[in-house]
Amino acid sequence: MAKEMRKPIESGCPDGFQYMHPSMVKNFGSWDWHDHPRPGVLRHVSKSGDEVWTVKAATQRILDVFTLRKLCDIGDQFADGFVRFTIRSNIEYMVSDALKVDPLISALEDSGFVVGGTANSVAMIAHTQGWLHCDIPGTDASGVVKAMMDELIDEFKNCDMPNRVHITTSCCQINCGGQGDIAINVQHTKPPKINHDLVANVCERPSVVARCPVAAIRPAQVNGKPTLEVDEKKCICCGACYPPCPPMQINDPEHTKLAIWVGGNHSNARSKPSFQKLVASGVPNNPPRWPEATAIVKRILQAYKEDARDWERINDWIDRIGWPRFFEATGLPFTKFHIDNWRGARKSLNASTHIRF
Amino acid sequence: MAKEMRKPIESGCPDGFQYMHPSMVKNFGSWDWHDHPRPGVLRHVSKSGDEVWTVKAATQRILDVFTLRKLCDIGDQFADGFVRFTIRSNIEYMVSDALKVDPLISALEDSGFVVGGTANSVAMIAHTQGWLHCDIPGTDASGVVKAMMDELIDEFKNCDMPNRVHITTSCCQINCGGQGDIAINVQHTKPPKINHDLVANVCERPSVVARCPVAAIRPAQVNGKPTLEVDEKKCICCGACYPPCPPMQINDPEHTKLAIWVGGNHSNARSKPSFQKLVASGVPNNPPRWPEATAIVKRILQAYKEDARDWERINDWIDRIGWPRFFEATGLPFTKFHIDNWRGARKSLNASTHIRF
Amino acid sequence: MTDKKQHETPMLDELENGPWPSFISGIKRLRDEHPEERINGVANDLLGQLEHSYETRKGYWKGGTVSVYGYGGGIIPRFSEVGQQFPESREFHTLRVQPPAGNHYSTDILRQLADSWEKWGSGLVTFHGQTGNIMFIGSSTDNTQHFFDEINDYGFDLGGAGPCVRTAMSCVGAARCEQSCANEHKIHRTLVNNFTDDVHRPALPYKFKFKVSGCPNDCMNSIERADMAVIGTWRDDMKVDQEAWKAYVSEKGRQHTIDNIITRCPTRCMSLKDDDSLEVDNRNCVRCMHCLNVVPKALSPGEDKGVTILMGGKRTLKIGDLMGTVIVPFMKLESEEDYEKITEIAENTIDFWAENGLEHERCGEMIERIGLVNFLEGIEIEVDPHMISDPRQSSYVRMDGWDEEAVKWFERQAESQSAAG
Amino acid sequence: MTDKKQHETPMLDELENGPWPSFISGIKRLRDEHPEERINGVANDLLGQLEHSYETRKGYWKGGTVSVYGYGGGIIPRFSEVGQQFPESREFHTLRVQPPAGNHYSTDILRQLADSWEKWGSGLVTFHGQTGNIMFIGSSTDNTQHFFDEINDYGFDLGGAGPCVRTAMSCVGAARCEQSCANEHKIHRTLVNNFTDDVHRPALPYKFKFKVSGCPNDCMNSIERADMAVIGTWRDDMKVDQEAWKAYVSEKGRQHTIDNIITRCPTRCMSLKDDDSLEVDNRNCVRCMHCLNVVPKALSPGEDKGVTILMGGKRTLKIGDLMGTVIVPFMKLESEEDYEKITEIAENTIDFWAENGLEHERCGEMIERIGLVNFLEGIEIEVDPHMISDPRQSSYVRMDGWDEEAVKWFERQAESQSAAG
Ligand code: SRM
Ligand code: SRM
Ligand code: SRM
Ligand code: SRM
Ligand code: SF4
Ligand code: SF4
Ligand code: SF4
Ligand code: SF4
Ligand code: SF4
Ligand code: SF4
Ligand code: SF4
Ligand code: SF4
Repeated sequence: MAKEMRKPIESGCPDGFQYMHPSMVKNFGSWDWHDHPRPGVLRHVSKSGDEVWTVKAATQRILDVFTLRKLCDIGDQFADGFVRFTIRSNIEYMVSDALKVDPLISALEDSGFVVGGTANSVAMIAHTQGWLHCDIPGTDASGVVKAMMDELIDEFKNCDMPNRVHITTSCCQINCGGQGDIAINVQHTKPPKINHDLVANVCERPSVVARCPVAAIRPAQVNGKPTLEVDEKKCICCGACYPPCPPMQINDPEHTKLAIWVGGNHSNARSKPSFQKLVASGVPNNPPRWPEATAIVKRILQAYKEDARDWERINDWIDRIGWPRFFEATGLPFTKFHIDNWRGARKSLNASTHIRF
Repeated sequence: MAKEMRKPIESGCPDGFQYMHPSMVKNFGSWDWHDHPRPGVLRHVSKSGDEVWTVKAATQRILDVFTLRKLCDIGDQFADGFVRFTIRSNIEYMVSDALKVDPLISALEDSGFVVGGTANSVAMIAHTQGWLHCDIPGTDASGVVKAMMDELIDEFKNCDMPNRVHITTSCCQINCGGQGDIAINVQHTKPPKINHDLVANVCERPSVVARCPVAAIRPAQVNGKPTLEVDEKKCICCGACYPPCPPMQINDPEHTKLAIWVGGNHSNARSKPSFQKLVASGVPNNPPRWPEATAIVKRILQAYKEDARDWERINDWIDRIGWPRFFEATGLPFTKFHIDNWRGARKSLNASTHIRF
Repeated sequence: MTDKKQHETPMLDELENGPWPSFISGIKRLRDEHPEERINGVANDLLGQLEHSYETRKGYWKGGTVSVYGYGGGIIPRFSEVGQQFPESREFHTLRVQPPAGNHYSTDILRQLADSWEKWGSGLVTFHGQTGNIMFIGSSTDNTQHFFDEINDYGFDLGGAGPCVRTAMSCVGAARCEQSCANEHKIHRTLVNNFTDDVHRPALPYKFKFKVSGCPNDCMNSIERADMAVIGTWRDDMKVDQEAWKAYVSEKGRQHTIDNIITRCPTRCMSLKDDDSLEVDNRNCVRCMHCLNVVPKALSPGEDKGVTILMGGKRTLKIGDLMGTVIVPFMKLESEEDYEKITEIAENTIDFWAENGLEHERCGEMIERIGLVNFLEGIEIEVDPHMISDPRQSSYVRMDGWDEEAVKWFERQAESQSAAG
Repeated sequence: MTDKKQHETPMLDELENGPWPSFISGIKRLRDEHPEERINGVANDLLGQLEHSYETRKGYWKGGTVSVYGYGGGIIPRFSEVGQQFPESREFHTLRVQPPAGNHYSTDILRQLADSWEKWGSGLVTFHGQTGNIMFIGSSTDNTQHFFDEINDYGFDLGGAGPCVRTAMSCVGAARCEQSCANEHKIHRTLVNNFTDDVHRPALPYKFKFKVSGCPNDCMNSIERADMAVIGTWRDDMKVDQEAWKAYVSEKGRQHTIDNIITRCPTRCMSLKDDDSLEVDNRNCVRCMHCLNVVPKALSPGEDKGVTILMGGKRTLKIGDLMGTVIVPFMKLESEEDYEKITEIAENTIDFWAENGLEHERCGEMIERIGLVNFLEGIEIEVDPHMISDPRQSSYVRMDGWDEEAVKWFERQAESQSAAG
């Protein structure tokens, strides 16, 4: 470019201490214990005797500047002008004075925010971009989450679950949303439809071929033009070819479905971290409110709430009661698709007589 | 053949009831409980009130007819003329009269048999054919077992272990001896040496090629004759090519070694059945008494005995204390070879912070 | 003893030291003390060859083809590669003979077998090999037929060798064990004797083994060593004799009871109550046997007994060890129809595998290759959540038949409910 | 609000119902209430396109190339495929901006960011995306540079997008959590800021993520979602305040304590003594955090703190989900040398992977392909039994270097002993 450009300052990740609540700076590394005075509120006590009361509130994640400023106003009024955001995009206000907690909560609730999401509640659902921004989404994660949280708001506001429940959603099979106690994920059910006219211009064919996890794509010629073709018998409909090659359209208004997975757990608490497992598929991708997905999530939550013991995460609970009982308790069908056939699948088979009747 | 031959009677597996001790016939299916009056002896009590005392004795497994008749004599004298053999080739005498137990034991011991092997003892080592009979052995399992049991006889005669210990040996990597709490197995360390002159006559080449687990064998020509060759970089020295093609000599006086594995457990007790894991390799295959192998087995037994809790099998014990401690307690070296790289190896890695320091 | 020259056996002699019974001493007895010269000679040359193996650390036997009239398998032929040096044991075949189910013997029948074997063989015998056969070790080619004819006449038959159904195994079980939930004896004989043709005439992709254990302790190692494992279990509540239980607690102490039993339960489904009584959450008991093993006087299997069937176990060769996995979570084995049903399951399995297994491929390796679901379809058994430890973990699967499969499940549920109701 | 025609949004309107905060209402506020016409227009067309997606169940964005001067990444470019219908949001790029470690903000800085964003962007922002960036969603190509220049001047920098080192994440940790065993803040910034060049100029095989959790609760999901996970832990005995513990027991009861804590310990290494005190077999504690989580007043991490490093976590794409696995069981992070050491480990890892990773291959996928041992050799870390759950289960391996490897182990043991002594 002709005009002289500004060189970036490669400062990287900013120091957080400059924006940290003074009591947290002061007691950095000296916290002693915490408890849960009420849902949405944590009390941390430092070895110095200092206390910090944290109030956690959920927002719509995708904030407009009005909402952001509203959150700032509340922070200025009650919380010394400092906030932080959690990994689940909740906002946290820290106050040193217990008396400020209730007014702060009222202010938040009056402004439409939802206080909760601590301890053994259903946490805010982690989610991704969807139709609002991504180039490959099969659904709109923000919409699914909004519709679902409308129905799970009580579970967010209260701490009635045996242990915390971490729900995640993702808007394509890439799964930027990660995995969780319950995950609502896109599952394509038909191979991509190829727009052969575009492939040659848009896609680097060898790297698309290389991207397929099951080697189902091969170079081909259609109408004399180089393109790609898919062995539909092999294709597992994962959608991995679509980002590097948009003419391999995988999203389909009807055949792109949702699937529900349970038992993912990243913490090392009790057992080692575990992967989530498929429990329901073929769930309609039904905007604007996706009622079928929500209904299944609610059935799972209810069975868990009724049957699990304190501190059992969903995976711990199922470990104890076994999968046959899980399907019984939730009324979900067990099909041949539940039997894994991906790498290492044998380890998922029951090589024992350990059976609950 | 010219002479008329006798047609076999295809009777298959004989009915065992005809040879069964009368008290076992009478109480078939009605046993109530058992206990362990002393090492080598079991008492089973029937719902009818009947009792059967079982005395278990070890032999050399490969019996000469003299020994077999001696065992029969003892059976006639003390045990109503009935015996049975266990899966570990021990002989069992059943008596209904408690008073016969001690004299029976004396008679057995006086004849050189060893009474024991019940409950939480080190059981008789399961073993295989070796140089005495098999066509592919790398060692002599019977010899290894004799030498080792000479040193473990007290552990067999007493019940001092936290739980039973099942040891197995095998004389080639095919492992007819199965797996166990401790397994002493052949481990080849060099690829087969091929006698190219013989291959064409002796081996069906395509089926030898197909037998190799890592596709390291390919057809070749040497001196104009069809033969086979091995990609030594790929070869995992398993010996699988040797039975169908003896000119692919895998056994080597120096490079055929022993390896020691632990933690195999077939029972469903407590945890699901588990596979054994490698702990020591490169152990000299050192006839006639294989002292190096015995020394390692004894170290393992001692660590187990000292540290395990009642009812913990070796796998349960290691599950509790962790592998780092196992290597510490036994003084065995941990090497890169302990890290699996066969199918599904990833599941053997520690994907957690669960670490004992 | 003949005056033929005895081979020096300095290394083997070392195996006569020590307190454990010595197989070398046994072979020497045959060499030195047996009245029959043939046997002395065989034993002498056998020791000679074995000593040679010990010195050179190599084996010297090779295979070949030997069988009895009408059969294709059941014998492991052995010809010496150093037969010139050790001529009298140059042919040294092993006959694999099926033992009575449960390995019960009268001393009479043992003597009868010894007599026959002495007549035709080396005088060396093993009760039993790892697959469960009586192994009569060391016969010349000619004598195998004679020996077989003789013992076959009084009720013994060969087992398997080669690509065929093999000799089966069953535990002592109901004959002497309170844990037994099945008639191991009958299961064993029903299954293997349904396949005598497949035992004797090897024509399958590879070997196929049945093993039967009366309870989940699995004393027959069946899950790891059998292509088809049949294991006794129960479906209702375990039986608790509270008095016997309390007696145990008061004898051993509460702490001991908690540490050895309560906390060892894999599903943590036992509670020791304050009055020392035991409460079991039977729906979550996985029949692991631990508590029953520790306190057999107080705890026993329930009344509603049956078996679990697992398939595909085997050791290392080709793809690494495989445990068998659950194919039939529970079936009753009481009526003759029940036994017909289990036979049919075995037949369907062997048929499907015979058609679809590759050469030298075990049933478990085939399942691994084609996937459990295809195998189940092949043997006409429906999927069931008891077959898995965990459902699918990978989203890499095409699931457009989901709805149809879901319907099948609901229909089966409705059927079994209406059957139960 | 301008008088330009508003798109009908009947489906999106449904997402304004219900008590949960609605992102649709937020976008509508920008359309209807924002003083700036540009923003009204963008919001209107964005809603229009989104409604179109809801109706047709398809997305309408495509990628492209947009970056700021001097950088190659950090922006997710979006061009509309239906830009003719919705022209004002046809360019709708997201800037990924690195937040302060720990996600701490003063309201001042948030307002400052809002002001800048309002000037150049759509007014929509997310704290934060799943990788941890502040996502400024919706900028035209021209405005990205302006916005970046402005916020870069007051201390904010872009994060990663493309095949590069990505924005890192660390938990609140030492700032407010008693479980913290590390200075997450410092680890986070030390690591990621060592690689600013690799963040801004994508030239690696694929993405590389750091995540830092202060303790094994792993609130940052680092084991599954980071190529390099750094997790605080401790090596000595946990701290037990017996008085606080007994207070808990007497408040909650012994049965409750046993059921919720004692029997939940994965290695069963806790005993509740008869006097209600607690005994911990610390050598067998695996630092699972469970008991510390339940009774934070009584139980705390020990004094000898440090971190465990795991590598290779990621989600599904290509070979299925991978958890990271232990590469460094324990290291201290106190002195500057310690921090240099961890930086070096990260550098070695990224260098080795940059050289040996295939295109689009994550570090964990490479480890899976080449085997852990080769990876360890590549980054010059010795094998250690803490890295595995279980040793080798398959005998299919060539082990002729055994003795040499054994010697290495004994030498290392001797070294560490003499170092300790
Ligand atoms: C604020 C936050 C970290 C941050 O820097 O953002 C955080 C903070 C705390 N976590 Fe966490 N966790 C946070 C996300 C997580 C996550 C990740 C996630 O949500 O995606 C995990 C792992 C997810 C998983 O396991 O799959 C996580 C696993 C835990 C656990 C382990 C729970 C278990 O039993 O498995 C604890 C321990 C506990 O519950 O006592 C825990 C405990 C805590 C404590 C109680 C720690 C403390 O002593 O202060 C903190 C308060 C939690 C609360 O709100 O009740 N935190 N915690 C995150 C809040 C997210 C939110 O707004 O909902
Ligand atoms: C924005 C975000 C979702 C969100 O709404 O929060 C996101 C969005 C995208 N991710 Fe992601 N990923 C986001 C966090 C993640 C995470 C979670 C994490 O980092 O902890 C993962 C799983 C963890 C992991 O790294 O495996 C994730 C795994 C992927 C993958 C699969 C990578 C893999 O190796 O399996 C892709 C595909 C690719 O890179 O080729 C991907 C690709 C994408 C792309 C760039 C799609 C594309 O190729 O065009 C998406 C851009 C969306 C957009 O229009 O802005 N994204 N992505 C997250 C980043 C926000 C941020 O920077 O803070
Ligand atoms: C006789 C025999 C069955 C047979 O028909 O041959 C048998 C018989 C009994 N077994 Fe067994 N087991 C026999 C081999 C096995 C095997 C297989 C093996 O040895 O290769 C196993 C599985 C091996 C494994 O786990 O790897 C086996 C796993 C058990 C267990 C589970 C132990 C555990 O805690 O893991 C029990 C339960 C117990 O110990 O109370 C058991 C218990 C018993 C009891 C106590 C059952 C009873 O109530 O009568 C029997 C007496 C055992 C004793 O001698 O102390 N038996 N038992 C086998 C004796 C072999 C020997 O001579 O040493
Ligand atoms: C004799 C015996 C060992 C012993 O001394 O007890 C034995 C001996 C032989 N086994 Fe075995 N196996 C014996 C039980 C086993 C077992 C244990 C079992 O059955 O429970 C196994 C592991 C379980 C399994 O089936 O996987 C076993 C797995 C093998 C294998 C590997 C099969 C596989 O699929 O992995 C071979 C190799 C082959 O068949 O190609 C094999 C092959 C052989 C051959 C036939 C070697 C050969 O190809 O020439 C051996 C003949 C030795 C001989 O000269 O008599 N033998 N073999 C056992 C049979 C005695 C009997 O009939 O009672
Ligand atoms: S999950 Fe898929 S569609 Fe959703 S943001 Fe990630 S890459 Fe885009
Ligand atoms: S959808 Fe997945 S499996 Fe199918 S062709 Fe594309 S990359 Fe391959
Ligand atoms: S383990 Fe090998 S050498 Fe030993 S009997 Fe079996 S096949 Fe023969
Ligand atoms: S020894 Fe095993 S790996 Fe090596 S060539 Fe033979 S069959 Fe293949
Ligand atoms: S398997 Fe069960 S029934 Fe059979 S002997 Fe063993 S403990 Fe008894
Ligand atoms: S049998 Fe096993 S699972 Fe069942 S109660 Fe006893 S210990 Fe628990
Ligand atoms: S990871 Fe540990 S230190 Fe960090 S916030 Fe969570 S509980 Fe606290
Ligand atoms: S931290 Fe976990 S492993 Fe350690 S004592 Fe507590 S519960 Fe047991």
